[in-house]
Amino acid sequence: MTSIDTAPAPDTARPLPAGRSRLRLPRAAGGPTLVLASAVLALIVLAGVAPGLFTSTSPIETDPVNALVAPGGAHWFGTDQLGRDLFSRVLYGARPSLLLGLGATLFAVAGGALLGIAAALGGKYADQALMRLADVLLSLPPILLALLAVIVLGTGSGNVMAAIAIAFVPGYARIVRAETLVVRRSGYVEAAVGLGLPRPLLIVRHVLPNALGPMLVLATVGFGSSLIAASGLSFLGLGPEPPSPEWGAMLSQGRGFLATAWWIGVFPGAAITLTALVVNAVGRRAQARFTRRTTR
Amino acid sequence: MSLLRVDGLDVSFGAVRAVRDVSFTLDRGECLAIVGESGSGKSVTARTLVGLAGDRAAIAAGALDFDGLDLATLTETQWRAVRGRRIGLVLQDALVSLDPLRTVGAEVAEPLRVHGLLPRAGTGERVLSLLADVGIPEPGRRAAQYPHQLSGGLRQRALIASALAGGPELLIADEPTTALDVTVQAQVLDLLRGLKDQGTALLLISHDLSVVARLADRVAVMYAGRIVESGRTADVLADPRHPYTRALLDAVPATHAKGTRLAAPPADRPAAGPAGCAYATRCAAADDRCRQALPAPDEQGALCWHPGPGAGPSPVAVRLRTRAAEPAPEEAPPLIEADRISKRFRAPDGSAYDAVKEVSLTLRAGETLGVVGESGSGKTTAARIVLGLLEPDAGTVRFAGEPWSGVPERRRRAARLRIQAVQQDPLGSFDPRFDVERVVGEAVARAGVPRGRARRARVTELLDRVGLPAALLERRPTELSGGQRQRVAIARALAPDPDVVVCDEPVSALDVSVQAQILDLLADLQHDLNLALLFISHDLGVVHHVSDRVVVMKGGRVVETGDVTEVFANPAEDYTRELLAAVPGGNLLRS
Amino acid sequence: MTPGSLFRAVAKRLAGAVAVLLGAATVAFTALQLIPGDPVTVMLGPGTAATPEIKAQIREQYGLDQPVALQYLHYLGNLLRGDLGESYQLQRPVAGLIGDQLWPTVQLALAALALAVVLAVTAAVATAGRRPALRAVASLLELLTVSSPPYWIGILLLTAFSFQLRIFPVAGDQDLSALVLPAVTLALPLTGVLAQVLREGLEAALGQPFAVTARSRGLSVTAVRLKHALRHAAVPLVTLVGWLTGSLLGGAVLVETVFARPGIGALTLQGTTNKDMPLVIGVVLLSAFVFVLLSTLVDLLYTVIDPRLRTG
Amino acid sequence: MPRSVRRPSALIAAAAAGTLLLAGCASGGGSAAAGGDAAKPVEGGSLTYAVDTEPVSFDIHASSQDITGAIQRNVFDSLVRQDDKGEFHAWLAKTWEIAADLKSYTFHLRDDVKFTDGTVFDAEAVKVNFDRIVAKDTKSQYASSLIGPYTGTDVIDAHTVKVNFSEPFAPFLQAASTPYLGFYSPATIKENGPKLGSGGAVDIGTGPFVFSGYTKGQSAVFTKNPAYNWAPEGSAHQGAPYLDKLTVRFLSESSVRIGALNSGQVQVADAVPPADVKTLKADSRIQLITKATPGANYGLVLNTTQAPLNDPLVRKAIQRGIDVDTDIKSVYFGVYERAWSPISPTTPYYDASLEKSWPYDQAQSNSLLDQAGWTARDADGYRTKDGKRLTVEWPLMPAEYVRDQRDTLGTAIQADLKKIGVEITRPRLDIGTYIKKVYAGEEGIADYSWARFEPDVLRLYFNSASDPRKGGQNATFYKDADLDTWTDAGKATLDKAVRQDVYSKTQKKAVDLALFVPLYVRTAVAGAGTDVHGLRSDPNTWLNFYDTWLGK
Repeated sequence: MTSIDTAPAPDTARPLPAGRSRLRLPRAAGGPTLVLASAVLALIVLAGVAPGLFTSTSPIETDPVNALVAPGGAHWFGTDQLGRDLFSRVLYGARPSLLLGLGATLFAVAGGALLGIAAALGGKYADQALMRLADVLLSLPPILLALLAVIVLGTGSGNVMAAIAIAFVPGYARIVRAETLVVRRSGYVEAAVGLGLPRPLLIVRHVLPNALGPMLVLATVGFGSSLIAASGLSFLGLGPEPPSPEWGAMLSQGRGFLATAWWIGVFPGAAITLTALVVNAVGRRAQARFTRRTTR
Repeated sequence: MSLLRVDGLDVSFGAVRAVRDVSFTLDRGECLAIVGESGSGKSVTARTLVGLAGDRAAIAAGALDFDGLDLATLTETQWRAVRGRRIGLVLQDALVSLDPLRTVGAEVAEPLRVHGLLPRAGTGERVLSLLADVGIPEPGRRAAQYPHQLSGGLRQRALIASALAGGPELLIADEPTTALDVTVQAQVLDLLRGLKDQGTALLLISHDLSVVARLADRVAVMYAGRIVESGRTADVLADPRHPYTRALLDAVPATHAKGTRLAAPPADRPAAGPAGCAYATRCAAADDRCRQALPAPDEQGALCWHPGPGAGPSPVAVRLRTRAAEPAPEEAPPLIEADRISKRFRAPDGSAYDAVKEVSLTLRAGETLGVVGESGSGKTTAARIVLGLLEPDAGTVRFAGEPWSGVPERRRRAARLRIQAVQQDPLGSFDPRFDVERVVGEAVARAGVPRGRARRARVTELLDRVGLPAALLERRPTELSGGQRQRVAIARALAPDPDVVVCDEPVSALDVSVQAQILDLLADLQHDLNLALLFISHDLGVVHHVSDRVVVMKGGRVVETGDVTEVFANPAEDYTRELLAAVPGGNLLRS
Repeated sequence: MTPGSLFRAVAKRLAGAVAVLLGAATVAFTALQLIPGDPVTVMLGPGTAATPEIKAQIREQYGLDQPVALQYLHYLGNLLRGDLGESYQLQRPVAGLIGDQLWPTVQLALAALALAVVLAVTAAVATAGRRPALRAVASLLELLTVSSPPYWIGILLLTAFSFQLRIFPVAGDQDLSALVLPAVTLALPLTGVLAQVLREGLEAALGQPFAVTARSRGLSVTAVRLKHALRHAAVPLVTLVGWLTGSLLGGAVLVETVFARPGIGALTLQGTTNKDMPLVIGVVLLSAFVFVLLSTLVDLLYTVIDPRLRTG
Repeated sequence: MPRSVRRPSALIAAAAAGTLLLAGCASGGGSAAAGGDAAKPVEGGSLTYAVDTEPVSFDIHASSQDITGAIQRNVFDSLVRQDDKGEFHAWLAKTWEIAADLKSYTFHLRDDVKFTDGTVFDAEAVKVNFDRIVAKDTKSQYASSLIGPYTGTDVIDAHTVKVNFSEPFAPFLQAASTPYLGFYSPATIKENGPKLGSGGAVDIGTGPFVFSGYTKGQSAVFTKNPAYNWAPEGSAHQGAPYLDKLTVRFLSESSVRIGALNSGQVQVADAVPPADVKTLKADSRIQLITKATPGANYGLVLNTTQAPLNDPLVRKAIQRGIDVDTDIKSVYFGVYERAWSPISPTTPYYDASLEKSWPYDQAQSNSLLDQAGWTARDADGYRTKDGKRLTVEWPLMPAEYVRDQRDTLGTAIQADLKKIGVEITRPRLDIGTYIKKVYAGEEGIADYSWARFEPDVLRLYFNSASDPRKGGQNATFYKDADLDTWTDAGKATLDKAVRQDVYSKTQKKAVDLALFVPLYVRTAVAGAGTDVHGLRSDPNTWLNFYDTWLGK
């Protein structure tokens, strides 16, 4: 009902504005939107796992006679200049695209978690060193970092994954560090100390799960960003190699056909947007829930 | 004719009927207090009277008459002319009720600007005089400051000044003193009394009957949306008719003799039907008639079939299981010996201050040592040092004869189970991912109970011990009420069979009636388990009630210490006297 | 705040800034050392017309024949003297190149930022705490802008407004009309994020007791939003704007490519694809500098907005 | 090689001689002049020309980029002009004499030519410029190779120079006709030498346009040189150019470039992608100017030193197993012709008899592979021999070096070869590794083209002395006495009949041994509004704006 009747706050509690590293993404609408988003996401994932369920057409077989067919009954999304069925390519593109986003996010999350926890729990010097490094990396726009990484590593899928991960690691590291520090000072960790819990157990049981939680939720949103970043690299000609029907690469190829065969670029682009959209929608919802569950 | 006449007010939010059939009147120069626990509908009533119950609120009333104005029919634009100009509103905790990003002066001037009461040039002067009127020294300096730069008392005065700026005939004060230390609380109440004497009508909302009793001409007790009893303050205090009113009065520790029970044991009776008495679940005297219908109010407005003192046993009469038979605490060996401990912190601006300065205290087995002081007096820091969570800069702590401070955590770990803690914010002390079973289970496991059935049995036993049903095992702490959470925290603290429990403001966040139950529980447990309690509170009444000995702290130092009855009866220090004088209903402390 | 503590604070900031800049230069230097292959060959690309003699000469001129550690020290030494070196590819001083390309990007970034903030504030003030349906629509639009690859938005905008409707010129920075589409492209994803955060902040502020207090003084809902809540919501907004402004340089890489605009983004891409070490390090230093500048500015703004953060 | 980059070793002694004698040589690629030139040219107006690449350096003496020459042609004149047929005409030199030993060239310069800074173009200017090209500081990546064994320039008199070489140097006239051997005002060389690469007003030449402004990343602006009165022989008009202003816009995104052309925001757009040709052709407001690029065609260079491509049967099978016609048509929409010979039809001594001589024949490919012993098939349908899969590695360059959608074409070829059971793997390598591995002969297939108005590219491609490990381009790594003899002979003689004979034999043998699989003839396509008149492309396929005017 009202929040006025609740406990008096002690005088000393000064409300601080959200710090840089404690940025919370806003909540998205729930309800039917969430159901719809989850359903679409499930379909996309299914396409990634088993594209054969949705189409029997090969995504790589060329059919030059039927090149550049406009979307229609025979080819729902049309065909590209080699006569490959775009519907099938977009479907088969789900796997490499999702894996790329997932891989990048996992790398980033793992790296960020490792660095963040090391900084928060590794003592003053480790903290200083790691956080200065994170500062340095944060001072560079993610795309610049990814560009640097790609020119060093090369452009294979794995490398693009790593490059995007590198770009996102410092951000995650900061979040994890901040969360870890908050958790470490929390009442329940204090309570566990009071129970004489050995430090390793304390970290594994209370600090890690609670510090990583918010980041994992953020990571769902980060997945969408990874997907978009990967397609950005493809656009700059630094994406994964072409034979695999990865959406970013397809979109990048299709942009040369805007005037003549719009569908080549539009459908992969729409696939990226749709995936990022539903992932973001679900992710933000999850975050809202998470926040609500862990706070009053 | 009354200034304000409310007749048959109903406010609902969807299916929830927050306020039901509430009627009262208020005259100029009169103070009416509406008293009730959280969720009783008192704040909604207050908000409705300024048209701020919210968009989702459905309001119906026989009459909602303010000086001939029908408040129920006002449009938003008409409301704006009334708010701040004719009816002022003061909320609790000025730190968040004043816009923290604007200067005090700007906040106080806002009603003047909004209603165009003064030319721009005159505003500043008026603000200063308003601040002076509410007793803020150096109004010129304070007007230029931000709310966080003012002390709690000054802040609350400034908030009142801003509500008064438009010269309202009616001032609604919703928990105006809840966040304040006792001494400041008294000052603010005095200020409000002054306003009343000048002819302002005052509607006071509070959860604490003893606080408003000082000021209100009449009180109305609300429970579950209804006014269950109302009348002249003196009458109600002297002769509470409704069981809930009595429970409220009984729950105030300051009104009790030491060693008596504060609350009736939770009755836990069947809930009433929609037309019946909502209090029936908690009422010892409830019968079937109570669950089916409400009686007409008696002459004191009490909505009860069993009004009057005769209904049910008054908890006051029940003495706690006697303590006199126990060995005198002095003879027990000291468990905790803190010797001249000090701790210095750095403030955000870089300056250092002493949170705790040369504090010494001793706690013996089975005794309760109360630590009392206002906010910032160093109570919590001292507690954390005693708990071994903070290293003192100077001084030593020994636990059961062994060094406790200045040793590596490894050496403390084994003994940690013997000294447990209950915090003010139980929710914050639970891992948010854990349910009740895991919260308590973790502590049970530390005590060496193996996984599986044995552990579950022990957890259930502990929950039972603190009066919680096993049904709550799988609940998350966020799904529990404040009192239930504190019981879970206590259960966890008891799990390893500790010798000492450090309770840091264990009841400050709770409604009085719940507070009473928890205090009773702690007293029972101490008796049954021979616990030593270090009991920290800002509430002198509470400390007096539970403690054997007391330590009074101020500014990080101990000002006075001794037997609780003696200290409260014959305070040696001015500060202690000052504290005692400010306690609502505090005269009983010296009895 | 005493002069002493002020001095300490400033010194600490400066030291931090220098550390970040130095770190950024080191990261870029290291990265470029890690590129496989002979740096000169890599720099010139395949099918180069450079004879081995010319390659040797280039190597000597840029000191690439020296040990890496020496190159690094030499490079740092030059940096300390304010010398960013000369671009391998363009054979012009990097400082001059960046200086020339700075204005179009700054112009683009500021336009995008202003647009995003205005749009976001309008959207958030209009929708915060309103009917769920309205919020859902706004929320969906915001999500959509955040979820679309920015260059994709750019190409679609170009196709619609430049090629088809011919309202705006295709590319370049010759006049303000050419700034519209790139600025919109860069601003849209920003707007989405900002609007969401801002609305969240507004709603949080509107739920605070002071908002009730303000209304109890007779303020209208809109007045409370604008005079009280907006300022509270501005704190996370400033954080975000500060952070996003830094990342605008990244966005500029894509937008400047799509719209064939000159600027730092285009320069960055050129530098990285050509492995033009001095140029890349120059850009890296620039963005690190912008980052340091912005975080200082943001911290300063915090204290302007929120008096609670002013120490002393 | 890829990209618009030229390579010094591509220059050969006989080039100029060959083209000199090449009067009636077939000129397969069509050269179209835009607009009906019958109308009376209109003076004035401003034209915007969109190109896909921005020069890294504008210094004609230093740059190796195609685009630098194409743009700076407007600012810098040459001693002589070469026409589509390879003939040389007077320009800044009225006449010239070639020493019998080909070791020196004497030019008689016009005496009315002035640089746009007002200084006179004379013999001294020629000497200063040529000396600059070979100077160490210039770091010339292309011009220095064009000028070859240059030893110095003698100023005979104010308007007569003698350019000397340490050895017979036949191709000098051809080199002298390029903008890379153009002339800066000696004054600007002295004052602004190191800054010439940055473009703008310091780039002072004698040409029809003055380089008046450059905004990096966006555009270069050229304005009319009103004093211009020394257009080369064969120009459509004399005197100053018609256009007042020529703006070159750098629009690397092809969709943006074409969009700008379509919406009239630029009047001329270069590098029209094949995908857009059909639409533009159908547009009555747009005209297209296409011209096949001379030199070596784009194709697959098969490394004969590595298994399985060391087996001629396998090479042959691959050559016949690619459906070149269909692949080229679908990737390039019929805009690029498929290639039959290693060199393009616009190149002198192109052997037309190769056309249709090695058609797509899947059945033959299969039988060739059977013969070679690759008879078994594995689970994925690829052929195997002794348990080893028939697989060839064809590395992919980083995307920024890939042009003409060659990666897409590669995909189509991959699909074709899968049908005959050959697996093509295409790892994407970083450029350092790519250069290292391909040039060391560690990869199976390499792919490139080599633009050059000269059949000597055949020596570059197939002579064993042109070893990539030693700076050559023969990535087949094949040693064949005939090929070496023929290509060396073609370089050493001026005899038309001999050259016809050896180059024809070389083309046939290269195809016959399946050293090279020709794929397509690169074709330059530019689009222009129909209001643009008098626009021509020169033998390099560069657009010439001197005669261009804007009508209705």
